[in-house]
Amino acid sequence: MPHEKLISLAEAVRRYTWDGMQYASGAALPVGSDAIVFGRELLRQNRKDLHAIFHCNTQQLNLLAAAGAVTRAECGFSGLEVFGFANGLRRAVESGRLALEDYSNLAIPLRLLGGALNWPFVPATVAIGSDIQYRSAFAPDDYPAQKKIPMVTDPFTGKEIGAFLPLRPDLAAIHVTLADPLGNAIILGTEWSRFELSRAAKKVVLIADALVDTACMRQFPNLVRIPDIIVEAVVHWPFAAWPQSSPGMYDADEEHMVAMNKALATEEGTAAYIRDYIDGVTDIPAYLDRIGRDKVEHLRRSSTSFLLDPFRQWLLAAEEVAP
Amino acid sequence: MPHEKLISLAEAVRRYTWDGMQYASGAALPVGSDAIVFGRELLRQNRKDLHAIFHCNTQQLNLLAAAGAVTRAECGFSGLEVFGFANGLRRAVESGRLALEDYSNLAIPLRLLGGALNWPFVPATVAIGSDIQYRSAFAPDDYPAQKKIPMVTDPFTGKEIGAFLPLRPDLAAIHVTLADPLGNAIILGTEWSRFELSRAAKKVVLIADALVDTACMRQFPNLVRIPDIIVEAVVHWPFAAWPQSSPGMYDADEEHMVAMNKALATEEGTAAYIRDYIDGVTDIPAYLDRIGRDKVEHLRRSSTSFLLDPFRQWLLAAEEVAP
Amino acid sequence: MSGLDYTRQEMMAIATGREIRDGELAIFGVGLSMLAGFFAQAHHAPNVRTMTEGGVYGATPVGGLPWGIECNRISSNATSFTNAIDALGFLVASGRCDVGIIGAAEVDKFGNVNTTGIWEGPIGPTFRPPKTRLTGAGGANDIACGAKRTIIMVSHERKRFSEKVAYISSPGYLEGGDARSRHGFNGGGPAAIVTTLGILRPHPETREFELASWFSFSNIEEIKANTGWDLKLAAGAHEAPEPTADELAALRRVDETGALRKKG
Amino acid sequence: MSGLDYTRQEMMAIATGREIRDGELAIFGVGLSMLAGFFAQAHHAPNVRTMTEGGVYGATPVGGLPWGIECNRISSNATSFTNAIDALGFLVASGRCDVGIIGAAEVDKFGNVNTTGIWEGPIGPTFRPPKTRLTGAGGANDIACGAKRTIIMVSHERKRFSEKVAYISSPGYLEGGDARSRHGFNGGGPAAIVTTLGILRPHPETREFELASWFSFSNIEEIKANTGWDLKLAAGAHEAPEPTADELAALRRVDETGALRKKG
Repeated sequence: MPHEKLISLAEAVRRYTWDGMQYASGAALPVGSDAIVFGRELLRQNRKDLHAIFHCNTQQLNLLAAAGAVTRAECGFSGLEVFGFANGLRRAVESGRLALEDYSNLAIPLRLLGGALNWPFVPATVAIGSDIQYRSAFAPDDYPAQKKIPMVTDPFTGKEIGAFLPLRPDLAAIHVTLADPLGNAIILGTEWSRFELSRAAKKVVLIADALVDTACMRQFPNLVRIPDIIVEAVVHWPFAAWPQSSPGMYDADEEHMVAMNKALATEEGTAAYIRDYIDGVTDIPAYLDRIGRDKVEHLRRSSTSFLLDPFRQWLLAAEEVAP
Repeated sequence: MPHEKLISLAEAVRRYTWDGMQYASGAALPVGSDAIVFGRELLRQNRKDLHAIFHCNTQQLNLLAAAGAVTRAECGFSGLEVFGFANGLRRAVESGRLALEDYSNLAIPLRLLGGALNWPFVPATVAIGSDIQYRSAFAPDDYPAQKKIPMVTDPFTGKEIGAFLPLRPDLAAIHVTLADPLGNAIILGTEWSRFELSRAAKKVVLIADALVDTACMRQFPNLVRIPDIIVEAVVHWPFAAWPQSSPGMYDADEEHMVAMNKALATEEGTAAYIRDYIDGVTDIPAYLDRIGRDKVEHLRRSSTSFLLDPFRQWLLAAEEVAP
Repeated sequence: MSGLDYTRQEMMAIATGREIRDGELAIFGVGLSMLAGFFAQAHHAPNVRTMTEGGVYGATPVGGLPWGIECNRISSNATSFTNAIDALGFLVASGRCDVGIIGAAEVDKFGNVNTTGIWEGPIGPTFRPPKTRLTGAGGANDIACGAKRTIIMVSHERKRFSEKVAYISSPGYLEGGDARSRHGFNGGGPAAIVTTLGILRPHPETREFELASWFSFSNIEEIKANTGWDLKLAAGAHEAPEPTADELAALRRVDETGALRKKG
Repeated sequence: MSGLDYTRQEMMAIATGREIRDGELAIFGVGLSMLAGFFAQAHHAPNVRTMTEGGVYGATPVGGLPWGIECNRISSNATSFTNAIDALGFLVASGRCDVGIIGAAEVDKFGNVNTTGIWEGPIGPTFRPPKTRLTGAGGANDIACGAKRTIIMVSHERKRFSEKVAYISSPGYLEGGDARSRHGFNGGGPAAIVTTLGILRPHPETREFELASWFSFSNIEEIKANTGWDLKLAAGAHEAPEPTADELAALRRVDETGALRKKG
């Protein structure tokens, strides 16, 4: 019988992360379904010199960058959508503390696809012919950059197109809506690139808003886009993407989105944010208290709640799921 | 408001097919979820000289090849799994009437992926170094074949790998479990390559075992892997894959699988099969009569029936769905 | 003058929406671009086939402008959720998407877009950090490379309209002429730059953007003064029609929280 | 002799299953290969992570051997259905899959497999149609290229064991030695050919397959007589252990319709 994979957040970070690693996370566009609680624990355990692979920047990368935990990052988009520029990331880039290698929102998932297939390169018809190709933050003196997105000759026509380097991050911490204790996962909302990321990463840890019985997976196998056989561990953590949203589960906390980004604009604000929202907030009850129980109930009343209805009968209660 | 796209099977074939076209179908492995009713109608309308793109051979390709409607085919697998060799296809190949270009079961969906992305070529780390690369039925005198799977130089390492030619079929007739009248589709069971095929084909016609209200799609948007915006038309046809299976809907008709393949082994048997099971079987009641109403009920009692349960409340009754 | 009261932002959204034709496959970003696109759907393009770069299909925003593509305000009535490779790759980079609307922090006379950063002076041979880091290219680069045509929406200020952008995040016509054809793009390039003051369109050969239309509240001189290159007048340049009552009503149904109504 | 009554097919399935180790990521085809794999799971490899090339995960066959990978007998208790690129690409061609079991109509001394056709004599420079067309490569080529190791299952008849196959559908060690390394494969090649008479393994340098084990009911001479090349004896060649009562019971639980029990 397959093993259960439920472990605590702290244990997951202890076991699967190290200074200097290639860490992939983020998930569904800048302000949704981000495994940010994993990033909060990375800070509690003082991980540093991370090489972040984020399809898009999120509040997680914004926070890790603000806190000085990331020295290299690769992104397709580095803002916070209508919440504006990501102040923590921006500060780290502008100061030169963090080298941000720019790609596009299609380039990153194609690089993950190439990593998943173990291709040596991926054909590129986007992100070429622009400064995304010619400028490299990882090789700033190489201009126009020759190694970031080199050209490859199509053997059928002799024409040249670009070639992306595939991505194979050491670890992906992936936010999912529902997981079972074996590591099967259901995502509600756009997958964005979580399917490809789960296959490209060397190891996968799921961060699930809720746990369900495996019978749920057998009822909806076509929804299980991340199967247990590629998952190392499952961390259950409600409101794991807060202050960002999780379709079917909760809305974004717009007030905290703004306040958090404002805090990350300065060293002092970042220190205060870490003191107030990260240090000591090590278990789920303390975390929900910190969000505010009223706020939690408010955010849960999402217009997307109906998306969860077909799965509610299989939700596991808290006492069934303690690792 | 988006248009409804329900049309009759005969109208779909009249409108979207022509002699000599690249026709893609098949679907989920040799003996499941095959849009074979579309192939039956192709024969009724006497389409010929088809260039068939089938990820795997199915009873549909077996039938079309037996009837002489296909002159070129590209496949990853050309048998019928435990039902053995595909006698109709085999006869056409052995006689030289049909040029069968061999690929592998990964090569075909990667070629569809490349077509969907409009890449000029697709990196190949399979189907190379073997006679799949060196032998071409479409260019039989080119040996070792230079143009079927040429080599491409990886610009990062200078090493060579193979390159597949992308596929962009003129039409894909895709079997789906459930569709709504707008053209949104839910697949139960492995997708095999229907996701990539639906994006690679220039036009897509859905062949749906059952129709559901669009409310079903809004309840399960993550299951809607083929959205209406890429679909030309929807044909409703129960038991559309018979004698093959459709998970959640019906089992394979093992008796007919064997009998049909036996019939296709000869010219005479093929003529008799077309006379008995195709000519004149032009509407759904006649079709279900031909299968046998008892057989229909028997096949419907599948061990996978529970997979349909979450969707039953949205099924549209026959009188609601007449095009 | 029509006598209707509307803002420059509303005019820009309506002028952008007019570029979208019924039945087209269209991709919208978040914010203004989405309002312009859904205005077109509400007004004259009911069969426009819309998507976002996350692979969200069949959705219309409810309860206000989404704060992101993943926002629950657009996830709550979708018919399909797929993924980024599907939307940006299969449907956009492939050349299949008819039209995409993108924004810009800075645009140049060949329609190249910078959303990556602001440097003091040219970047130079070493890629030094920008003085002000912006958001990066996101999906706009993929739309700029792959969509059959793009519409660029940008607030008309001189600092945003440069002879040459400091960094090309999303390619327009590059150095002009047929420069795009040297690359493997599947898309055609920008068809228009729609601003808070007017509409610029590319010369058919040089691909330099020229003033094609001004709005009733702006004029040629004001637009030239707010453009960082020597803006030429396109053949047939004319004043753009004012919003009709129907257009304005449709826009305001879409912009239910009044994001565009603040006079600026 | 153990005194147990079993068939050659059952011995082949058990010998194949013994090649599968607990915890491995494994891909099985339809038929014999699936029985051998699920026997391993039922007997000594409870944590084997199984898949089929359709991207069917977490399933065990119910109600008899599936007649296909898409069969409802294996679709009825899966935990996940994805697709072919996922299973054959991300998990197999990538080099990630530990072991795959494939079949063969014809195999040669370097473990190259033909499942494409039977020609009279060599094909020659023109690719003429085969006298007998077989099934083609299917997923076996992808497994042969990408899996860390493959196990080939084949009925031991002289016509199936050739000096050189007429057509390489799925590559073994090609011309032997390090010939595989000239190609871009991510996988390691065949670790064993398990037959109805014994087990062949590749020489560590030449990669020519040699007789490593015979079964209690067969012997070296019989095997050599049924092999189309001059079969060498591997260092340490020995008789394979007979099935234990536990093994046989486990296999028969999996093979509930007795597909392997017909004496052949």
